[in-house]
Amino acid sequence: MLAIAFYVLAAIAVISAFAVIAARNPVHSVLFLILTFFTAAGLFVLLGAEFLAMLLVVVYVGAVAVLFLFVVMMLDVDFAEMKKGFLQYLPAGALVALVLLGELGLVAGAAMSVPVPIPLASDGQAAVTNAEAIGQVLYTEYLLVFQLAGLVLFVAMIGAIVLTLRRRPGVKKQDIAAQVGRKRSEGVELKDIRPGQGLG
Amino acid sequence: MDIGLAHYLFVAAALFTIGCFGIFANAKNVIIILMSIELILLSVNVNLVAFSAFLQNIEGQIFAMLVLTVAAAEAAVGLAILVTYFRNRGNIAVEDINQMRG
Amino acid sequence: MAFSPEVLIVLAPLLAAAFAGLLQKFIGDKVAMGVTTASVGLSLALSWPIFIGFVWGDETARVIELFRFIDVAGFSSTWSVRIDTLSAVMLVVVNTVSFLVHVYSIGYMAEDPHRARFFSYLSFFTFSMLALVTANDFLQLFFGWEGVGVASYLLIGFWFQKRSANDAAIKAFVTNRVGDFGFALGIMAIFFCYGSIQFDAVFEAAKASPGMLIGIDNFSAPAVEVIAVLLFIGAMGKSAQFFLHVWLPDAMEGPTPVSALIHAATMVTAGVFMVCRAGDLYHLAPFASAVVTVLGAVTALFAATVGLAQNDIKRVIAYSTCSQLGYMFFAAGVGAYDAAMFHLFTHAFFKALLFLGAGSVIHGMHHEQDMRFMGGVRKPMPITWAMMLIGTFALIGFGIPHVGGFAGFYSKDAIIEAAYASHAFGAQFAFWCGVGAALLTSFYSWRLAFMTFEGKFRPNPDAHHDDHGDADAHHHDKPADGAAPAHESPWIMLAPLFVLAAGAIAAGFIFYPYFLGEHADGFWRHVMPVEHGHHDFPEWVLWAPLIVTVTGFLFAVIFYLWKPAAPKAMAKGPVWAFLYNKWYFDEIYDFIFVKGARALGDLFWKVGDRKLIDGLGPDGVAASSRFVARQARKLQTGFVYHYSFLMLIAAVAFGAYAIYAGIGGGQ
Amino acid sequence: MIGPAQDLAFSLPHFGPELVLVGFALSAAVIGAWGGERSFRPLSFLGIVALLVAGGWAIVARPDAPVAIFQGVLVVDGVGVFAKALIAFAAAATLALGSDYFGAAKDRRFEYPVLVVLAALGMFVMVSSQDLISLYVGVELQSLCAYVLAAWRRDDSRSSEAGLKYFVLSALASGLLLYGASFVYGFTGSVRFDAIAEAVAQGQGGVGLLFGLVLMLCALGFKMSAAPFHMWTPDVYEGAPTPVTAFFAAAPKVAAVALMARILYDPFIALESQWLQVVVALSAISMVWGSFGALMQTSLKRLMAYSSIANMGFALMGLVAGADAGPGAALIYLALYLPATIGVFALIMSMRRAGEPVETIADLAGLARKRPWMATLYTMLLFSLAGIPPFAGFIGKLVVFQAAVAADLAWLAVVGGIAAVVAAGYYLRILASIWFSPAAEPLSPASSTVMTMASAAALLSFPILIVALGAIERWAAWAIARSF
Amino acid sequence: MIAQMADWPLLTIITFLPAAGALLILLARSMQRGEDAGYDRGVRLLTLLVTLLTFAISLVAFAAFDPSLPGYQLVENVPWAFGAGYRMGVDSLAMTLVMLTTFLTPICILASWVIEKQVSSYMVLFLILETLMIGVFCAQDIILFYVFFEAGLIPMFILIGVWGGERRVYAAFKFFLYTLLGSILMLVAIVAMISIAGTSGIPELTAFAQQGGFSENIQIWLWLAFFASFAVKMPMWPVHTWLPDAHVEAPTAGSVVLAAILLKMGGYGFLRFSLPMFPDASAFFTPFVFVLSVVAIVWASLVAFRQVDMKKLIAYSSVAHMGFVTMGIFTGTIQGIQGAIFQMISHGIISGALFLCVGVVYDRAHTREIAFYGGLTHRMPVYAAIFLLFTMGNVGLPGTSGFPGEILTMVGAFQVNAWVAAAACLGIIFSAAYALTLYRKVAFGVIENPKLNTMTDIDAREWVQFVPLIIATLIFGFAPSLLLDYTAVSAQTIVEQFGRAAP
Repeated sequence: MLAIAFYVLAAIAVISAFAVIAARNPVHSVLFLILTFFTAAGLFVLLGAEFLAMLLVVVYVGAVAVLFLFVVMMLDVDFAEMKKGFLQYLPAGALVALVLLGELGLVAGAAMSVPVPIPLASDGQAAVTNAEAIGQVLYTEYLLVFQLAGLVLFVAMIGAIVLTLRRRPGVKKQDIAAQVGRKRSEGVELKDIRPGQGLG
Repeated sequence: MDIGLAHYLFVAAALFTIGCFGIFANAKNVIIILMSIELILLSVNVNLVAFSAFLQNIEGQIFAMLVLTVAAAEAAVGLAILVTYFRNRGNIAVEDINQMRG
Repeated sequence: MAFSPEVLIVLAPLLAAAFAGLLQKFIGDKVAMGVTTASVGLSLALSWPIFIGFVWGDETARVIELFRFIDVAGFSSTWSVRIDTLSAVMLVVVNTVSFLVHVYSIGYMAEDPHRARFFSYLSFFTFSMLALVTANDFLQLFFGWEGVGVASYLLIGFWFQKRSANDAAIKAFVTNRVGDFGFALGIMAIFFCYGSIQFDAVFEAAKASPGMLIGIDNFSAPAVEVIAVLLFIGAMGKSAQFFLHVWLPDAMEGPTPVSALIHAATMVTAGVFMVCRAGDLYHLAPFASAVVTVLGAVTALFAATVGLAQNDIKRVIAYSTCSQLGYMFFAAGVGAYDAAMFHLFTHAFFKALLFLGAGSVIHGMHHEQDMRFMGGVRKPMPITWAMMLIGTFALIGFGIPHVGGFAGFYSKDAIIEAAYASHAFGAQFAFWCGVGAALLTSFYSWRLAFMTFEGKFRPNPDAHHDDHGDADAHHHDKPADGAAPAHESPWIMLAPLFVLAAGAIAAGFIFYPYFLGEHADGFWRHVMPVEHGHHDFPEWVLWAPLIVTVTGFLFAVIFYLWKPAAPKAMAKGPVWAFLYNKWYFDEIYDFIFVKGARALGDLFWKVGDRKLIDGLGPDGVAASSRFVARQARKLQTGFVYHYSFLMLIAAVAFGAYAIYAGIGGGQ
Repeated sequence: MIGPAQDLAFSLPHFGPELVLVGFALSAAVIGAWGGERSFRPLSFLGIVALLVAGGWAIVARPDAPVAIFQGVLVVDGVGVFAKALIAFAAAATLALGSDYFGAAKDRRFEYPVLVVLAALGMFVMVSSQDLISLYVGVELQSLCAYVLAAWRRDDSRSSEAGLKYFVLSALASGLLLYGASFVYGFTGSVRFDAIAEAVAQGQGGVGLLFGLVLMLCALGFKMSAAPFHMWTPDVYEGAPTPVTAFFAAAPKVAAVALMARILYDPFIALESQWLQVVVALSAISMVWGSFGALMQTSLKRLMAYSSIANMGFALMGLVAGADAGPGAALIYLALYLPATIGVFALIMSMRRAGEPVETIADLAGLARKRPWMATLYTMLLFSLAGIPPFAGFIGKLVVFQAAVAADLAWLAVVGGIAAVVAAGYYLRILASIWFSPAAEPLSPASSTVMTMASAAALLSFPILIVALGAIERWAAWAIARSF
Repeated sequence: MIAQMADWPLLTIITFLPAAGALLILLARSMQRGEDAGYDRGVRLLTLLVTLLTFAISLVAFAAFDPSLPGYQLVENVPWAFGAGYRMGVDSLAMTLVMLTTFLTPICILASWVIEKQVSSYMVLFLILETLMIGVFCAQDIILFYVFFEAGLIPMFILIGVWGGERRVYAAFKFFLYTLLGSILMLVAIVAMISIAGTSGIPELTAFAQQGGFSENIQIWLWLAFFASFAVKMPMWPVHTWLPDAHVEAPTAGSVVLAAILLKMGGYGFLRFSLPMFPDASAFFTPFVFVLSVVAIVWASLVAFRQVDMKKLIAYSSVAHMGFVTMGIFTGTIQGIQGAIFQMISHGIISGALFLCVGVVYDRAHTREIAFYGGLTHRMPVYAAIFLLFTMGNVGLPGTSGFPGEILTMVGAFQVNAWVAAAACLGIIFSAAYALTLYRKVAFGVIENPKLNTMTDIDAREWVQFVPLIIATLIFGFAPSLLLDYTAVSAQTIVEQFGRAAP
């Protein structure tokens, strides 16, 4: 049962991951990416990491993927065709990818010999839940790292703002403080008009 | 056949390879590259969680959590840069990102 | 530093040369001439007593050491003045001729704007020559050797605006350097074999181990033979022996007094002097002596043949010098070092006389040197004619056996007899060459005399005025009787001729007993390895020189007085051309050495340095670096996917290494 | 194990330098949000102060033996202190340059000092991390700041392109790092260096561990722009604003090298014979590629990018010499390299003609006649970079050569030597333009900040102060002795 | 006074006095605003004074030095960093070369009087160059030696590149990169030596090597690395091609320094390092060096024969003369080594003087093309006489300093291999040919080029720069023992060091 679940999830994850990079429409890519995340979350559940699975769905699907979708829509990119030079370059790329896969597979295969018992967390009767276990370590041993992660997000915030926020000179905006703080001297000008000369 | 650690690692390896392939064999636009990066980070997470589970060691999951966090931050910054770039150049085709070379 | 009159002999000309040379702007020509002439006069005055002391008195050989020249672990040379019979002979020869030439030049160079420089050079030459002859080791000898070479270079090229003079000067110097190549190697070999370069030490060592071998790689040869041959190569260069004679005729581009001093009386005899000085070595080296003999003999004959065909008055005398030097060498080669030295001694007088006489003619003829455009000079220049006649008699060695004759007679006949008497290899060949050369000598000497002085004046059809001939100063209307439009030289030029003529007449019979005759042993004081035994020769040997001399004279009379058309006809023949062109030595050398060196230089430069070394070396490396750099730049395409692709390839490669090392391959 | 509270109380004092930086960053963000552009210069200045204080604090409070803090996530030790001081110095210089540059360009966004300081903080964490997680977070903290800084001139397409390229490739490198780290974790069972070291020493892990390590090395190679992971460098250097480029050329390299030294010589010392080959390869390829790549460049910034690649090759050469000498050699090399490269970038930054920044070699033509002092500075700094005595760069070369020879890798030193000759070729091209070419249109005068900094850098690379090198050497020796 | 001064750190003073002068000029320049001819004159005078003062102090050192003692004297030793020490000291070989440097530099400054462009930069660079050159000969620490050795490239590079001729940039690059390539290999070898011997002091290294510290195999590698550096510096065939270019393009004083002193660093290096420290390897490579030396002599002489550029001709003749030096050094005989040292000094004087001679006419006519000249004797008799003297020195005429070196090296070579000596001896023929041809083309003949009619004879400044060289040439020509005795002990030491390890 677990095996079937694993194979199904794994297959979907890999196929949809491939679809992410193969799809011609970026919107489709984002959707496939969401699918990949979902299946990966499923794999996490199989591994007993429920908290991370949930986090993955919430953070990725809820935030990151939507952000992607938003940007895709906003940038309104056209569907570029594959260029010629690309196709002749593809076999070499595929070859390298295959070699990489082979190497990674080889190393993964080495994990079979890892002398560690392989109990699945969902099978065992853990004293604490997954989220608790994480919390216990995260807020003690990794308190500093946790705080640093906050700083990372802080940087991301600053970065996003500083790169994209700008005041365009042509756009008129309401500035309530300025309206309220307006003084008489700024609004009224007294001119001494001489007879017969007008305001020019 | 039991599902062992290696199975998960194989999945991660596949995801990682696809992610890498997506980066260098992508002719379309940069957003796909950003998504490929997310795939790579996902593969790492699969690895970490798998190891964590099989090692009965929670550190891996903490690591994965932080990777998730950072990945989100990266996505934000990456997209921000992408937006800036788009504003300057009007498109995000990968072939056009070679103003500087040599 | 011990100072003594002997030192002054050597140094006085140097000081005068430096004085005249450095201060010529300030002191003027007259002072310069006076100082230099006086300095050589001083040397002369100091050297004659020494010579006389050796001849009649009880002078002893001695060495005055001044200060160290070079001293490196046995390779040591000290500036010194070595006085013995050999150097005493040379001292008087050098100083006498030099002094006379100085005096003569005052007249001869009277119109030259660079007289001070000329006299400075002359004195410098004298100094170098004196340093050479008074050397006590091979290095000082070499110093003088090179010093006279450079003085000769300067004097040949004295008229520096003449291209031909410059070329001749360089030719002389470079040819001499070829000889020096051998000489220098000889010095090295001497030091290598005997551990010293002091004359006495070397001779002692050579005598102590006559069978020493010198081995180079797999080849070994008797050391003393190698050394002697190498030294002789040096002598060949300096004394213009066959193969290295080519510079001497060209050296006549120099002012005539120079020819008299350097290229007749003194410098060219340095080779002979050196062979005699190293007589102890040659004595031990039969093979090298044979080389000397044969080459000397060949030179004697060869130069005489070429002398037959020359038209330039100085060149004829130059070839005769060459020929006479050949005599001296084969004399030395057969072991008659005393005869060689005696001929050197007498030759100095009559050859200087001839040259100065020729100079007088040239001076009188407004720098015309070509005998074809002379004739009838006897009448305007009777004194010169007389002097030249004396010189000619001395040169052809005129004299009657058992009675006496001119100076050349004593010395030349002694050489021919010595060759005949010797049993050394090549001696008989040398004897016949000597006799043959005597015939030719007589012929060309008289040819010279007749073409110049007798007959009618033959003006130069395309008369050009030499740069130094001042066309306006002397206007002679052409005399009607066929005499040349010449004028007798001033007394200051003639006076030296008288002195030399006296020497040419009397030097032979005065000094014969001391150089070669009964007083020889006492005179030489064993400075050279000669035995002064008395030989009995067949009468024909004694008479042969006289016979051939007279024969030559008769031929000259026939060809140049009675039938002047005959030589002109002969001049068209190939034999004549061969002789006139000096056996085509210059052409061959020019082709092989000059052009060869140029071609080789171009090859090394343009192909070797530029194409190969620079092309493969710095330039090539730079170019290929730039090429690689450009290729590297092309890799940097700017495309993200290329960059990431490369990163992954590298990661995959390192990963592969990791797997290889991880499974134990790296251990 | 002590409790979290005691641990916190124990750790915080040792965390002082970092706290200073964090404090500055947070408060600066608030102040900046309030003050806007006006606060740019004051905040820059404060940032410099904060960095110098942090660096000084690190030095003053240096412990005699390594001190593990925050439950052993970080460590305070010699290498860390040394690297932190260099990083703080470089970052402060960057801030000074940036204040000048952006101030003149009317691009006064207060976030600049904040991001630079946060990047420095990330590097501080990198160089003192004792744990794969803190390592990763530190790397990412500085990387994120770097992406933003590279793309700083948001109206300039080159700057955006630089940011984009840097982001994509760096993210890929991060992926490699993480993937490698996950293997290391998986095959040793821990993310802690001490535990990893134990496992490695017991021979656990096998292929997977080594593979993971190599992937991590690749990623660190990318961070320090070692060939063949250097491809981003020239483009990013060219596109990024010059003060940022100066920053990239200096601080992250120190952090990456120090981190690599820490990883190699602390947890993975037992695998030395295996990873040595990788480091040697990185070193050799970097030296050669960097040298040849720069040869035909016309842009000074691209040229300096390649130069930094080659210089990283030399620094890596220092790493091969074993725990006693290796990290010290690399750190000394960097300490000597840093002032020169910052000085050169300061000078490049000042190159303006009629207000517009210029950056090709040809723009320097005739500088010697127009601005002899500037030409002299260029000369000294470039010769220092080229490693020609008597300038400090030579001592760096000497030290890393010594390291290579000590490791029986004389051939690597020879390769380095030949690369140095090629490198000298392109430095000479710059100098030829400065000295030999007829004067081009004169450049605008440099600001006093630039001249002061360049002069200081030149003095630091100058022989008289090499006497002070004794101090650097002793300090590096101290750093090594009190680490690992 | 002198006795007191002997206690001072004389070598440091001599070495760094010029640099201090340079600093002074730099300071003055920073005060200076705008162009001012008086300022340039002041800079020239100051430079001249500094170099003269340096020479004077080096005379004191010369007097304080006792050549009859082996080993190093005037030693200074201050610890430094990275295992190196600031150590100075000289033996008679080094002292001689220091004297040559301090003697020639004021002359170079005089010859640089004509420099109009960027005077203060020029003088600063020249002074720095002097510091570095002296330092090379004084350094007793191998790293310090290397620092001085290689740093000399910097001022020379700029001197050639800024004040040189038309192809100056090419020449400057070639000079710099070529010599750098050689010396960087030496640096690796130096590092290796230090790591093996555990010391960087030259005397200690020598002693270590003399006790067989370096195995023969290692010696071979070290020797090759050092050879790479010194051979380029000398320069030996076939790595000589940078020299003609550098010489031709350098300003007059640059050529003088290059020929007279920088080339000597190669020979000094062979004598100081290769022979004493790697005796086995030196013995092993002797035939190789001989072949290169002989080829250099013959090749360079023949190439010189064909040159159309005066400086290039002299440059090639330098290559040939350096061939004698390398040949002499590797004979390992006392005559050879003494001859090599002598030849180095003499070549410094004579080739320097020849470049000055070229400079004299170049300053007037602005061309070095031989064909441009001809008949200069008419206009410049004094110049012609001086030029002749040095030409003869170049030819190796006895009585000039050019002779003893050549003959001694050949005497030394003859004892090892007569064929080598014979082949080298060919050089004395060729040198006569090319040198005299040059002289004829330049000085003799009639003036055909009307531009030459305005040439003036040498002026007082040029007189002053030639007179010391003339005197030196003649003194060393007639009494070479003065110098040979001075260097005898050093040479003997080197011979013993070379011989002790050689089988």
